[in-house]
Amino acid sequence: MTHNKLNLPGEKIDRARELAKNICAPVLDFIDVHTTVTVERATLRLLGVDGVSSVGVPVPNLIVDALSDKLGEGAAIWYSNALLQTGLDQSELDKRIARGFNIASLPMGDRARAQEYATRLAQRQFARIDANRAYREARLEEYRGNSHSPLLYLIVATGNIYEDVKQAQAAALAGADVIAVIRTTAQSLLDYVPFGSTTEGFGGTYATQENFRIMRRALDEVMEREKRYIYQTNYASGLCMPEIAAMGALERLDMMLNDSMYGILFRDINMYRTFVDQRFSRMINAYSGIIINTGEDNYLTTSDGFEKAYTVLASQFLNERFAYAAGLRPWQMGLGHAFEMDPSIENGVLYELAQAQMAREIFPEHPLKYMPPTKHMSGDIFRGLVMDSMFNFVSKATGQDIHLLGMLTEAIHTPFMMDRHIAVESALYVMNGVASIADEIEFKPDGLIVRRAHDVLDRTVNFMEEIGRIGLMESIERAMFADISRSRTGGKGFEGLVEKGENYFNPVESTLTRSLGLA
Amino acid sequence: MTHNKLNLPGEKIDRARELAKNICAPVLDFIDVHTTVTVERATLRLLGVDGVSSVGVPVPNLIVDALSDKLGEGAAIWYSNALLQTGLDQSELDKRIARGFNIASLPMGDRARAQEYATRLAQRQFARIDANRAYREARLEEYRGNSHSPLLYLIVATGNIYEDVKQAQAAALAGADVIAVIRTTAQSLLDYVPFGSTTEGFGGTYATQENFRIMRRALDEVMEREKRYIYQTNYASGLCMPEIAAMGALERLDMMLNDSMYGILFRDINMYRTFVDQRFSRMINAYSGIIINTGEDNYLTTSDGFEKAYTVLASQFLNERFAYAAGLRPWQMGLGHAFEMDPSIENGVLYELAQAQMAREIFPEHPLKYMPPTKHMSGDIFRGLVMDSMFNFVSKATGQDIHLLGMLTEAIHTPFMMDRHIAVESALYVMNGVASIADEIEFKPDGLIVRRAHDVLDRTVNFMEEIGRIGLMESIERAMFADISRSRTGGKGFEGLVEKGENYFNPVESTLTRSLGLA
Amino acid sequence: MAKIIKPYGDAMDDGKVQLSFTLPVPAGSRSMEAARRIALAWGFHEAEVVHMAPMSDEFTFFVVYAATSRGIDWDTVEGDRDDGEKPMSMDEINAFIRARIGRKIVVIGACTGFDAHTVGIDAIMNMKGYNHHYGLERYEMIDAHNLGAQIPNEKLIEYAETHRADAILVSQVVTQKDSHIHNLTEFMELLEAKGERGRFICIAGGPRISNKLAAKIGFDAGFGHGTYAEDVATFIVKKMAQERRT
Amino acid sequence: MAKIIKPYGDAMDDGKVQLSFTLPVPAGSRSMEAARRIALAWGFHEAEVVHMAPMSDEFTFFVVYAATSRGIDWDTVEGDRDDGEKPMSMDEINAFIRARIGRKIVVIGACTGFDAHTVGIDAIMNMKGYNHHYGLERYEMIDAHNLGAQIPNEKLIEYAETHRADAILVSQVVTQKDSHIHNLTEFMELLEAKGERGRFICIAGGPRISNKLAAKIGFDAGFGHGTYAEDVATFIVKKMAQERRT
Ligand code: B12
Ligand code: B12
Ligand SMILES: Cc1ncc(COP(=O)(O)O)c(C=O)c1O
Ligand SMILES: Cc1ncc(COP(=O)(O)O)c(C=O)c1O
Repeated sequence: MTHNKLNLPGEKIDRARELAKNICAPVLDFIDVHTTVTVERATLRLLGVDGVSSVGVPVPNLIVDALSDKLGEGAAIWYSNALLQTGLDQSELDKRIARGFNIASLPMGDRARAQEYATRLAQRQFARIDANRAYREARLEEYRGNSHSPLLYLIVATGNIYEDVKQAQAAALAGADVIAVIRTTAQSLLDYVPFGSTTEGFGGTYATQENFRIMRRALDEVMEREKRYIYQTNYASGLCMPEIAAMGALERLDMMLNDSMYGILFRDINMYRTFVDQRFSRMINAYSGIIINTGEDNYLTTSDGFEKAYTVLASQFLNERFAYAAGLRPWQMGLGHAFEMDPSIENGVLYELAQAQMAREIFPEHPLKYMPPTKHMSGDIFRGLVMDSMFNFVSKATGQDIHLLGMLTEAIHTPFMMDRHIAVESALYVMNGVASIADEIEFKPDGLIVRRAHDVLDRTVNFMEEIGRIGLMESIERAMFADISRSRTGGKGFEGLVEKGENYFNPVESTLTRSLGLA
Repeated sequence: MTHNKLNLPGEKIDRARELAKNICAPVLDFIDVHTTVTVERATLRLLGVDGVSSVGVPVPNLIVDALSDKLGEGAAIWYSNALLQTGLDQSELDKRIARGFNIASLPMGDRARAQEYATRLAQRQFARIDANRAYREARLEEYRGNSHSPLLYLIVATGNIYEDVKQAQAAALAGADVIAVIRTTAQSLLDYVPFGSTTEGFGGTYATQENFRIMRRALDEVMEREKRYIYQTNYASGLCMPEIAAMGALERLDMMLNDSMYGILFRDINMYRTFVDQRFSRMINAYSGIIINTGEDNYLTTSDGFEKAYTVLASQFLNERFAYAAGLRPWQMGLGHAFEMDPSIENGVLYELAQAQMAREIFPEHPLKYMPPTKHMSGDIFRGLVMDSMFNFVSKATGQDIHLLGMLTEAIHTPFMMDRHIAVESALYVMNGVASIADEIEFKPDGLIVRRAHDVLDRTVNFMEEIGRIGLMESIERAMFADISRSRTGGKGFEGLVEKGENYFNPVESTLTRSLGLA
Repeated sequence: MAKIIKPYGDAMDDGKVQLSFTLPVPAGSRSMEAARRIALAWGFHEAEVVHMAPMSDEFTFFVVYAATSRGIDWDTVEGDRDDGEKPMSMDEINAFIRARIGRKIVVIGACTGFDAHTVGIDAIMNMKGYNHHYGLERYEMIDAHNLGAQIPNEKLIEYAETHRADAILVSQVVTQKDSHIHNLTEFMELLEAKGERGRFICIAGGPRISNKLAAKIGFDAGFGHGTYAEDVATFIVKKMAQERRT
Repeated sequence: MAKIIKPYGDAMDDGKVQLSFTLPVPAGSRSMEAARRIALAWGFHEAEVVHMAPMSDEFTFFVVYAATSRGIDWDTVEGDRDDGEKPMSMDEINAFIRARIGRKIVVIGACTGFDAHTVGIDAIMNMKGYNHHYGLERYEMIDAHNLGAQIPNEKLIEYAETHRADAILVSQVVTQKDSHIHNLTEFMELLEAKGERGRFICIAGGPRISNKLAAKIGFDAGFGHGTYAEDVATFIVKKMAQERRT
């Protein structure tokens, strides 16, 4: 399926990977010695901390806020210390914290005992994650061969988890393999994760642990009826990316939107904060067998799809490098790209074909996530449907893995149920009609498809050489990605960045590091 | 563009052409010694006969009906004899005939003089046809490069020539290169051609010489505005195929639906009659530089598109053979085929691709006419639009020449103006997006595309061997085409078949034979 | 209590509808407003013209999304036929005929008038059938005669008389200018003029034929899009048994 | 005399319209009839349900073609703005500012509230512009400041005050739950509360913003889909000249 059609020069690809390594190295060094408020909150969640205050502040936030300057030691030890000192069981302690009890006010007891206790708490949650992973793998094995290829990925975005459930079930029955619940607008800018089930989102539904659970149950129901595994997806992204990764791990989500730079560029989140958060969130994803979906598609919504194709590939190399550094395996790296070329470009579809095939050949083991046309979709739903059809064709022709279905109403509203139905039906028609095409066609050597791919790769390497020279952070300041400039100390959440203290302790991190072989 | 991708065995193709020659030979022998009422009426039209009786019977019909048993001598000489005997000029004579004058009642005078006079009359009309052809060629040269490739072919079918004009102009402005005016239902079963401009058709508009003229003027107008030649198309088909060919030649039509067997199979017209008529009509088409469109697409509406693909190819070989025998050049042979595979077939689109490419390679110089999905179109206009898009894709990918645009409402109604608009817009998008694809892709040797083409060719040769053994007429009786059986002496119009007499004279035929090099 | 149903976009009763149409005016800001206004005139609200495209100097194409607050009462809606009733299989039908009628039944079919579409009637009658459902010719206990297309009504009736038909099947595919209604009505009038309406079970079919439409014209039943031979045969044999036409 | 316009399918005034919608009922003969009935209830006639597809056990999708006899009077339709008025070019605008205003003008823009869509406001303001139409930053006589997205209304107004803006451009792309209307209204209320409405020319824009909507909320103008910098700039400079804001 993924045999070589483009004859891309291996040494260029190797060079790009080497550059990615060099580019990421100083950032990884920085990451190693820092933690953030949300990393610590995620850690607490993975010790089993739960609950919310009467005004809706989650217990992990209460703890981390209370610890303030003690956070450099890690939150875990202070939490286990509180359990030991008070003799309360976890849920009692959490309730007391929710009512205002400040664990930082307790003196630190025997650190070794507290560490050991915290490690045990972590193990309990890891056991749950292990069980989730085993369950997923068993079902995938049981229903092997019943999924579509590529996986058909559909979004729901009603704002109300109970409406979402209806639409998600209908979508899955119609043929969707993956259901992504779009988050409410601006949740990425909240520095906490809302609690409980929610019915009032805006352009999407709050990502909460309870909502995850409700959707999981609904999708499992369809899975059993259809004998087809239904992947659940959400966003480990924004100011709480590690916490959402933790929640996803606990509730058996299967995929997470998770990008090493999206928050910086598209949400104006501080870059130091994002780099630290993305690594911890990815370690959790890696451990729980979650596939990440990176966000390269977003680049082409602000810059030109033809001109800036190389920024997508460069970002894929960087996302890949950061992902390796967090213990993700290639099969978990759903690198993103998109069909976003101006439809008036002559041979535009062929250039898309070239780029999609290029991604396929450069990342042969990765479950590439291919995004539909969005920017050039218009109120002309009929032309939009045809554009989506060419996208479906290109995806099948180049053996993509995760296929986000385009909606004919993309430029108008978040999908109606019937829009989704039309999307699934037409994708199934096209993909069935050209089922074996990836095996059947070859490209003319030195034709425009092959040349386009070579050209994008060349530009990518040049671009990355430049980044290598000036450094990643400087490149972001210079708007080299997505035509967006972000300053090092600007952006949201900078204040949540914390240097690790000498006696920093984090049993979740150490378990992850060890079991992912990152030590 | 049309280089070899399928590696089809040349000797099989040669064998099929040889078989076609053998199969058609006895039919051509039969044709040579017969004429029909409509051949004679077409001859009269090409001597300039025109007009209609008060009850709407065309003058050519009045003459031919009156001649009855004298028809074996050809109508031309009796008409020129009448001119000589009465001393009337043509239009006066035609008017008298329209009022009831019977030219057969006049004695035959000097045959040689009458023949010479008839020949002169024919020359006058041929001069007009020559001028038409020269005009077309000059405009095509002037606007060379401005047409789409493939030519985009759209139908209009309001029943009212004046509404047709509006819709045709809108279609041409939107991008159509070819406008076909669909005929009113059952005109093919009329053994005369209606007269004058008409506003009351049923599922189409009467083909009349005046309607041809009105549409020609309207299309020339758009041609000048758009600097793009707009081809006009009608049907030289049914019981009056030679007469319509004559009218088309006189009014500068550019294409004609014209098939050697369509009338037999789909209109239950007698086979002897059809064979004789098609040859004469084709000679006229050949002379006037008209491109014929054969009707192989129809086979797949009554039989299965996957199973019976070979009947299409066999019919193309026969149509080609009959066309050569009538003096048509390859560039005039718009052999038909269609995208009619059941959309639920896995790899169905690839099989279509295989067949379209096969037709391309077997008939490299012929302007292939590719028909859209019709049978499997349903009320699901959205899926229909996607099917049409894959058809558009396949057409561009295989370098077809004349591309009939599919309508998303095919299963519902004859096209609304907006349906046509959507069709043009989406074809232009797809064809622009994959503009160079025919040059860019190769097929895997021995893959399913290549194997499908070889298989269809094999079956075609076997099928034609069988026809060769039993004869074409017998094959038609045995329902070997389109699953439809027609008996030799059954069907409409049999009574209009006439054996040529010893002193049969036809100055139109002899001019055609001579100038087409058929003697 | 009435159960009012309304269109569903992405929330219950939001009333969302997609429309597309052409207006005979040139494209521009004014015609965009005209498209919105006409949707409001049809009783929609929140009408949004999401696309406008000129098709010529005089005609413009529009796509509109709008909402309606007008629903209908689901409890008052009756289907064209009972959704619950399942047809018998070919074998069951043959057995039913043997048991309840006791002889082969004769069914004559044709596509009438100028209508040349044979595929539909063939799907019902020919041996091979359609979509893996055998046609009536394959039924052991049915003597099926398919006359094909473009058959005049007179000829069809005459043939039915001579062959002592139990049921006549009339196919009509072309519906332009209501030609199907004219043809079917003419058929009924002819039959009634001859005083023979009671003699045959009369069934109409075609992609745009509904049971209701057929009944209104005087047929015993009408069958539309997606019909198979067993649907028709089940109807015929049950009706024959019920009316004791043995 | 009123000029009534109606949809055109393939003949003048045939009133043909295509509709698609979902009903919250299971697919079947009864819901097919419900789809037809609801189209009739909306005032259409000749409603034909050409497609029905189940989307789940509870929801069914329909495509309907129908005809309407209700048209509107073309003579009463007013466009969102005058179709005839053409914008000036960049050079003409610069010249106009020099001649009629005599100084550089200051334009501040942002996408407000939680709305993160910068591409639209960038298209109007950024140097490179959009579709080969330069943005305001490129205009010699315009001092353009693009604050980007997710800017609170307060912050935008403050910025406009400090930089002595002549015009403020507000972009709103997200329209769900009428968030654009809320945001734009809040902006106006803030400005009025400060008594500064008269100080700035206020312009709203976004794919679903019309001139009418913007005017209703109190803006001087609104610009929708397909706007270019010169459209906005033309409006601003003419208005400034007219109101003698020099
Ligand atoms: C194939 C076809 C043809 C073929 C017909 C070949 C043949 N021997 O049948 C050819 C190419 C000859 C043809 C010609 C024309 N066609 Co035509 N054709 C079609 C097409 C593509 C498919 C029809 C079909 O075969 N469907 C498959 C069968 C199985 O479905 P069905 O007919 O609906 O039958 C099912 C049911 O309805 C039911 N049924 C049908 N009859 C009966 C009878 C009984 C008793 C029962 C119980 C059930 C039953 O059971 C069947 C099985 O489920 C349709 C478009 C489409 N996709 O529907 C246009 C279509 C029907 N044709 C159309 C037209 C206008 C014509 C022409 C008049 C065009 C012209 N001006 O030349 C000509 C002339 C024909 C004429 N005089 O009637 C229009 C009709 C528009 C309308 N609503 O009035 C259509 C819709 C295309 C279009 N959009 O313009 N056509
Ligand atoms: C690109 C894009 C994004 C990018 C934005 C990147 C960026 N930095 O701008 C990303 C991926 C980040 C994004 C995110 C979201 N998006 Co978004 N996005 C789009 C998309 C695909 C294209 C928009 C675009 O760039 N158009 C091109 C520009 C040039 O056109 P324009 O904005 O209309 O601007 C023109 C005119 O309107 C006018 N104009 C615009 N502003 C102004 C201002 C003034 C003063 C003037 C004079 C003129 C003017 O001039 C411009 C040039 O002609 C649209 C779908 C589509 N095809 O339209 C969805 C779309 C707008 N997004 C949508 C949604 C819901 C979201 C999210 C809320 C989804 C979620 N729940 O996460 C998020 C969150 C964003 C938020 N908080 O606002 C919906 C909005 C639905 C609705 N009607 O409310 C859309 C329609 C997609 C959909 N069908 O769901 N999106
Ligand atoms: C990686 C990533 N995270 C998050 C989002 C969603 O945006 P928000 O930040 O509004 O959650 C996207 C959207 O495309 C994305 O690609
Ligand atoms: C060769 C040919 N003639 C004629 C027709 C049109 O049919 P009619 O016989 O009704 O004119 C077709 C339609 O497909 C055709 O292919």
